[in-house]
Amino acid sequence: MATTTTTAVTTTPTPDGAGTPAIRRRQRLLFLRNAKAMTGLVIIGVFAVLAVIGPWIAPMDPDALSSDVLSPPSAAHWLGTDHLGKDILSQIMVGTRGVMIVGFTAGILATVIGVLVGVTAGYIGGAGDEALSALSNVFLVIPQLPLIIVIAGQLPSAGGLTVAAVIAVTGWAWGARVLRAQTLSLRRRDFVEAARANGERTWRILTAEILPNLTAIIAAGFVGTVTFAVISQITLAFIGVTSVSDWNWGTILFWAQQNQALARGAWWWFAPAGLCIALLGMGLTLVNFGIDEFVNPRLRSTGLHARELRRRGIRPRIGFTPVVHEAEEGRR
Amino acid sequence: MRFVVRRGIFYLITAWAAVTINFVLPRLMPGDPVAALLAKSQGQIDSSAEDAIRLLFGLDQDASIWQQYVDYWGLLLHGNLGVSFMNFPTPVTEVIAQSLPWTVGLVGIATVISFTLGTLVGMGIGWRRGTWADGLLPATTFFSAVPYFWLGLIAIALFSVTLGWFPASGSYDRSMIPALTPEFAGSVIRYGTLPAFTIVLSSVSGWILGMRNMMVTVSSEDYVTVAQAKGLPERSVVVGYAARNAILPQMSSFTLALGFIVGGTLIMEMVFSYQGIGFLLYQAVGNHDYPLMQGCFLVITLAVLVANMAADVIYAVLDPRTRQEG
Amino acid sequence: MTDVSAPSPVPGRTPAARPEVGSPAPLVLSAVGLRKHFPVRGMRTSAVVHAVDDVDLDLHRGEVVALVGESGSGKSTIARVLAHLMPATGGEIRLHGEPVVARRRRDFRRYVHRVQMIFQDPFASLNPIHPVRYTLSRSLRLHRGRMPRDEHERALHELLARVQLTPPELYVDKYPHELSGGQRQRVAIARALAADPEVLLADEPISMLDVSIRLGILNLLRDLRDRLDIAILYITHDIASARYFADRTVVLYAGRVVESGDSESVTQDPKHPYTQLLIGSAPDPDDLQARARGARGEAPSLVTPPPGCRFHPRCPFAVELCRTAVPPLTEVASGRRAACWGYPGDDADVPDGLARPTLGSMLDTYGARPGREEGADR
Amino acid sequence: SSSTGGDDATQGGTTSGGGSDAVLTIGMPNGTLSENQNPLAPTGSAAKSLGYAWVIYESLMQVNDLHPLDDPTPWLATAVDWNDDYTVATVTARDGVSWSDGEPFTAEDIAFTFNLLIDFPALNADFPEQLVSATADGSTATITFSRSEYVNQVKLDKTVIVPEHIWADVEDPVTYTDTEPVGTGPYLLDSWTPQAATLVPNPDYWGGEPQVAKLQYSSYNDNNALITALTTGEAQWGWTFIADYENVYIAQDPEHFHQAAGGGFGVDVLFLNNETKPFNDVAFRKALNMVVDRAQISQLAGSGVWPGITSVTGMPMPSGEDYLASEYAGEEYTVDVDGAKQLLTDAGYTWDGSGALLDPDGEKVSFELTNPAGWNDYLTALDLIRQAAEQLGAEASVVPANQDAWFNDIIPLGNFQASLHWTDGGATPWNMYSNMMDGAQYVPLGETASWNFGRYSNDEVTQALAEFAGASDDASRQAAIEVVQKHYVEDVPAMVIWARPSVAQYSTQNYTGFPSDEDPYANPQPTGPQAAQIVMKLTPTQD
Amino acid sequence: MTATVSDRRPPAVPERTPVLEIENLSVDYGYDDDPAHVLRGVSLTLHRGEVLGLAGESGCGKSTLAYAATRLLPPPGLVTGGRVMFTDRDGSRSDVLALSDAELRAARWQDVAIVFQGAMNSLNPVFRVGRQIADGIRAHRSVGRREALDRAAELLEMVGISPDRLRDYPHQLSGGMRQRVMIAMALALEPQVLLMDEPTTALDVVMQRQIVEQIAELRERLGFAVVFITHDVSLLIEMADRIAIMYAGEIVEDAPAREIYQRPRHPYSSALLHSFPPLRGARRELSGIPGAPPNMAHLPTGCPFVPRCPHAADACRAGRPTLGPTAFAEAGRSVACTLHDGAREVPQELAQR
Ligand SMILES: Nc1ncnc2c1ncn2[C@@H]1O[C@H](COP(=O)(O)OP(=O)(O)OP(=O)(O)O)[C@@H](O)[C@H]1O
Ligand SMILES: Nc1ncnc2c1ncn2[C@@H]1O[C@H](COP(=O)(O)OP(=O)(O)OP(=O)(O)O)[C@@H](O)[C@H]1O
Ligand SMILES: [Mg+2]
Ligand SMILES: [Mg+2]
Repeated sequence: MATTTTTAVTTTPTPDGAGTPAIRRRQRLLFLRNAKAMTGLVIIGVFAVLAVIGPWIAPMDPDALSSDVLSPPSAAHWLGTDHLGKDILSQIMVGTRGVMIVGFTAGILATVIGVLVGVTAGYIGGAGDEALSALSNVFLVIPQLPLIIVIAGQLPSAGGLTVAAVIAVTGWAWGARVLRAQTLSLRRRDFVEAARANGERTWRILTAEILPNLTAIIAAGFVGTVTFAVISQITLAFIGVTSVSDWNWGTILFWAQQNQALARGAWWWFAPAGLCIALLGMGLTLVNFGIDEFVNPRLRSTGLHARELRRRGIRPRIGFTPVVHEAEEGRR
Repeated sequence: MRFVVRRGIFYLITAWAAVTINFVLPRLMPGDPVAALLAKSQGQIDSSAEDAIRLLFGLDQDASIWQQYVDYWGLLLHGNLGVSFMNFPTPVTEVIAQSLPWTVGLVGIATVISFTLGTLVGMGIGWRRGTWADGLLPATTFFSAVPYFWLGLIAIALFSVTLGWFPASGSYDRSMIPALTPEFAGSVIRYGTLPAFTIVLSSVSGWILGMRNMMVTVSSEDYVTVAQAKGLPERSVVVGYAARNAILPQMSSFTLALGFIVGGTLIMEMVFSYQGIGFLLYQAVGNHDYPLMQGCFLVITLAVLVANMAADVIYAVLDPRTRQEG
Repeated sequence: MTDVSAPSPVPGRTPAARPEVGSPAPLVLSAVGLRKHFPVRGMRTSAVVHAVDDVDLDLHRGEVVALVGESGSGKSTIARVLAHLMPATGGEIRLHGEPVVARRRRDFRRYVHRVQMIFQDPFASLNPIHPVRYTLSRSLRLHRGRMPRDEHERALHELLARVQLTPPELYVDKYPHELSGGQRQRVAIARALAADPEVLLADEPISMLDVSIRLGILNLLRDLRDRLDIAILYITHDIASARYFADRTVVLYAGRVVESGDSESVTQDPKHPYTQLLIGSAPDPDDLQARARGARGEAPSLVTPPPGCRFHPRCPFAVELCRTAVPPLTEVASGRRAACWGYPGDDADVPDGLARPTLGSMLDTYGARPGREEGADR
Repeated sequence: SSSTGGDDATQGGTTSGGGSDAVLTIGMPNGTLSENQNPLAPTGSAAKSLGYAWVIYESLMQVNDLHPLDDPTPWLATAVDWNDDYTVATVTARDGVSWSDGEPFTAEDIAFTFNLLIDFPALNADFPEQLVSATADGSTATITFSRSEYVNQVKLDKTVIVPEHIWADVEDPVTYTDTEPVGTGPYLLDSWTPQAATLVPNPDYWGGEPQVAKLQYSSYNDNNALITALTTGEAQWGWTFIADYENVYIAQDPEHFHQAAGGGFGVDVLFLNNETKPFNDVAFRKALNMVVDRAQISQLAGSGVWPGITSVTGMPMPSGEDYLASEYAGEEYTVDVDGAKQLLTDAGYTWDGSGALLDPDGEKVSFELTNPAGWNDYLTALDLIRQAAEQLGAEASVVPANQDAWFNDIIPLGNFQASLHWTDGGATPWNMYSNMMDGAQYVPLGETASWNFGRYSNDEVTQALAEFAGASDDASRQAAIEVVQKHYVEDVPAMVIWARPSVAQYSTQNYTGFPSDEDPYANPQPTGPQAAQIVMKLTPTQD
Repeated sequence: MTATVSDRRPPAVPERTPVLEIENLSVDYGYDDDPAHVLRGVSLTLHRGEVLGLAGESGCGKSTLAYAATRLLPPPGLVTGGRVMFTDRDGSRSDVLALSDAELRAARWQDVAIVFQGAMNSLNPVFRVGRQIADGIRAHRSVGRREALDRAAELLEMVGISPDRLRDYPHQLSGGMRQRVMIAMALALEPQVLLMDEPTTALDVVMQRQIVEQIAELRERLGFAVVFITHDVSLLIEMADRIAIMYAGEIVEDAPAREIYQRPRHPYSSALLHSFPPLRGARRELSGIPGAPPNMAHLPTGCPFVPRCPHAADACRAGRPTLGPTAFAEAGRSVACTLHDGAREVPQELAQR
């Protein structure tokens, strides 16, 4: 059975014995075995579900007034009410959709633009590269938040998708820059040259040979952009640049702040939305860690086995290989 | 040389494009400064004043946008950024000069602290990967994941309003006149502490993460193992060999971050009522103060461009490999 | 089920025994006066790396030409230029005597259909995210057009079988990281073969592999040459393998050809001082005597290459002539050419007043040792 | 040596015992400012926006916005006399006043100031194209207008006077930043920083030396920062909208913290588009008017800061009392859903099975309430109006608009069905009514209107408003305004929602004497000519 | 500058005192429950002043052995057993694997120095080479910066590099120079053992020869012992005194260089040493080694070479052969193969005398 591998000369060792399908599957699932990534995915999953069904399962209409004005959490209102007696829990649940839609739309858009510009620039090189780099540099140097404010202010009744588009338009440049650098290094890799020498067309080289190798960076960039978009959107809503009538967590905070929630001691109005944002942001970051550790074999095994290592009293260190005498006789 | 010239041309073109966008953007906004002024006053300024103000800003005669563009460049090349509408008739340069040092000072120091702290911590966890120190990461990411304003407002509610440890707003004691005295410096520090603290808190995790990942990558380089094999003291291995190389990409992000400082952190300035260019720009946008907007954009743009160039240079300085060619 | 060193179908047959002399096989690919300069990135303007200068190279049908020389002497550059992966600075590439201008995509594709390249590093030349099937299917699709499914599958298997990755089903769905170095190199070769090329440019196909795997690849290539009459350019550091495998050997030094001839005689009787140094430096456990010792010096800078013979700074026999004039590649024995003033040639080339050097033995100069215990197998 | 920070313990009291050398900090949410003390510039003047212009320069008279019909208090002028048709004002300059550089103040200065306004239209926001001439003769100055200025008397009274001997040499008073201001006022500029201006008493002030040892005008970046400053006692006087001010502000120090409201005729109006459905039908306008709960809106959306309108004439009380038509005396808004429904039924409206209101044409009644996104109190008010409309079965929705679009397209061109907007303040109800329903301001839909956004057109009203402005005797004025009131009540061309009086917050920790509900002697805000009057009334708190 | 190296063997072959004894060294890769047992009880003795060659297929664990013996194995490497006894000049012995961190630091470079495969990666790209040589010296000797640099210059000169290269950065040096800088650095403290992991693989033959000669010359002068790891068997045969052949994490044969080349006793050694074409002399038929190396994570119970061995028998699958004397009881040779147990007849090609 000649199904073994040699990792002979590569410096990044590929784990041996990835031959059998079972092991391969296990390797794919490795990502899920990563506790951080798993936690992150669960968090995002919960919010995603809320985004879909939130408006239906919300206990009440987030716009419905009630006589319980500014009341703290109670059985009737789990997260209390605002100054008009609106139910805050419902606002958060209904608002999740706006946040998620904007975050992910902006993330996807920005990633697509970034990939298009960055990868093209990195691959074609020469004048085209300079032009595209200049373009992304321009977008990079233009101050982002003010730009968003200007653009968002320019569009009539800036709704969720407009905001997403604006965030994407202003937020793709950094990703493009990173991708360009990476593509530049991939472009000279032998397997790309080999594809060229084999007569592959440029677009095919880009999409089939280069892009898949950028997955990790793209994914990390995507996660980063989503975080950025969520925070931007919420900040925009908070400073009142975008519509504050569509519920999202930023709008809740806007109303809370406008109505002195903190000074009035209405923590239930201010805290939950902020914590939701933090939770979502952390979820995204954790997934990002997961991607990192999954893609970078160096980060992988210790990351996975940290607890096990502590149990065995092994401290992995550079330059001082741990010695455990398991089947020992001759220790001093 | 050719390379330098090419980079130079590249930056010039970028600058030109950015300045042009900066010029066009405000003009794409609907509305005009006068309407904005009236909107802001909500009845405090009599509507009959509209024409007077229009006259004042010289908005009564229409020049074609192309003409305006040419004029703008003409003025720009003379270092004249025009007169702010909002702070009429103070020249834009003066208005900016009044805010910029504060932003640069506070955000700059906070960024430096954040970078230093983050890099040191990142160095530590990167080197001791797999120990308890790794647990620090998710904790720090919490602070970078919450929106800054939220953090800032809570910090104010907690440290200023409730505990009264720090002032809630301003750049220094308002009864003081800026001067180079220890009292004034003390006041600046006292007022800057809370904003700086929150900035550091919310940005440090990025540095930690970046440095940690680079440390992990660099630690597995042969030269680090060689340094260990040489029996060098741990400190010199970590600092001289691992961190010294890991910090290279970190430094270039840092340089870029320094460029972004000039853009200010609008939200910080808003929340802490700190005088700075971020809030100035925000106000200018709100008031359709085209000249001021353009001025701020220009300063910020140039700062980032310069930082970009500095990043090129810093890399060349820190990494001998890029210094020489042949 | 073999892995690395499938026995050659014609065991023990030496290349020298090929139907060579007399009626040379038709010329397939040739380079005339090939030149490649790279601009130097950096502060200095207009400096270039003279990676390849005035190289003539002929590849005949069914013939293996080895290109040897030290690191950085321009071997890979020649291969890449020949594969049209980068434009030449000067000179001409001819396919069947026709100058090749592959400006347009269609021309380029027609060209790569006939000239294929195998890259130096089997770990880098396969995209880690694609399984073997993808890599080979693409190549088949590009060079043989769209095929019915089962025909395609058959072609795929046939291809794998040709490089002795048998049974094909076992390999076709593997990812590069699941293959050993030798297996990867075979996949790379199979990819090139899918085009049914007339010329194979093999850039150090074995340098990354250990001895036992090396041998398997060499035997495979030799078999291909014999069965398919492909012309092969074999680039290597390993002179012994050139002797073992190649019909002719061309020695490169600092971007110029310094010697060429049939492999056996080039390795057994090197003419150019550099070739002597090279052969003399190669370890050979069977002959510990013939060894150039104490030679010092490094390859010259290619940005400002030495005038005259580029080897002169390291050549113990160099005289003024070597330092000023570039020696032409002249016939020094039957079928052997060397670029060294030390061999008689057309004196019209020699500038007035300068004398030709007198060559000695490189081994004598760099102290060959008196024999120790003689190898038992000599 | 002074007050800072958030701990009130170190504020005032301890520093100075009697408080006479305590600083009075006045806060404004104006962001970063540039040094500019020009009291005439219509914009860009830090002195004007923070308010310290009004303690350096002084106006001719002090007008109490809360009681506009009371005689103004003489200030720099001892008297302002108008001719019968209110086209010529004769101003008598106070004697014994000197500029802070020692030069005497004369009527020449008054005439000079008005001539500046004539010569530099950009400075002339109050009387555009109406000023004809200004001359001085001895101790009086005569100012001539091209038309009756009855409704603008207050503006004249509030005009601040600048010294001729300095301003005559100013090349361009429009761009003059006046960094070393010379005024007649009780305070002198001591220092200026982008964050704060500090003023010290003018020892030679004609009204005697002021008692507040130091004024510090601080600029905060936004309302929230100012609110924090006010609630922590860092700033002791200012004005901003504080939601739930009772708890947020006053409760922090009930003994010292106060909020006072001035009067005036500033109101916020729900403009109804009289020319499109459904508001082109007076019945529906009336019905909606009957179900809107102004008290609730005032309480929830206006946090009680903006007093709800009670009088059916829309006039805020008590300012409007003097003008109230006798037939409406005591007539107050009440919510009457049944009455409204009855009204609608009478007008031919019906309801479908699901309770949706159908107009006489059988169409569902629905409308949009538009206001700029982010305008917290307006949007909340609209939300409450929406809910009120739902009680009638009308389907309403709140549509947040882009602020610029609202300003440029929606409001002036009439591209809305209903929208909240303010009116000019003014000393009489004329501005308020004119802004809502003056036919002289009528332009067709799609053209730019500067007022009367709802396109109400009624010649009788137009006539009455013109009469009020031009009349020379109180009786005809009263008659005219009663006509207007009648039409306001019967036609409901727009709905006044709440009054927007001048509100101010102040702390009596260190100084007392601010205008209060008990003693409403002036508009309590620090940004207006009344500031000089107020600071002169302040005395250190005696504890 | 010529051949003073007439005979590479130290004259006093008989008095072979061990300097580094690796006993039963076991190494795992991976911290999970399914680690790869990369080294399984490897024992090897290095004598003072000798050159020990280590050869074997890619991935058989040569580098691992060198790094594990110095505890420089990077994560996820784990030493799971064995001892590495170092004998100092004064005869005192210590177990490298049992030293405390401080002791180990102190001992490193003084006693055992190591030269890595890729010289480019072994030098810190941001420090000048002079400094890099000097800081190794200063970590162990209390000398000033100047002195250390002087010594560095001396060392560079010793390996044939002009001392003004001290101020160069690694990237300014050619591959051969960098490798020599590494050697100079390794010799800075005159260590007693030099471990060299493929020090010449990346270089062309001319450069390779120069470096090999340099090492030979220096060893002559300084008398350190060398472990030389390479794929280039021909080179090894030429320069090593003794060669150990590794296969799948075990040493399968250990014998004097010429002995093992001319009279291999293990089937794998035999195949390996006849897989390269000769440069001179008669062309010979080359067979190579069929099959692929085993998967270190899941080794069969018996001899790991069984699937590729032409002489495999049932006995080979039963248990793992241990390193022992050859069937011919030759002194100084040992082999791990059931063929030498005496139970079977040794095939002819492994039985040359
Ligand atoms: N893209 C390039 N840009 C600049 N210089 C280059 C480039 N590619 C190669 N060179 C230079 O050209 C010369 C020849 O390089 P080439 O790769 O052809 O050498 P080689 O003989 O293949 O070496 P090796 O045996 O190490 O593979 C070298 O000096 C190299 O630095
Ligand atoms: N980090 C790792 N995780 C798992 N296995 C590893 C790791 N590093 C190395 N290995 C495995 O350990 C074995 C021995 O590796 P080592 O580097 O010692 O081989 P080598 O004999 O030096 O090979 P080469 O000749 O290619 O340098 C190989 O099979 C390799 O796959
Ligand atoms: Mg090459
Ligand atoms: Mg190795």
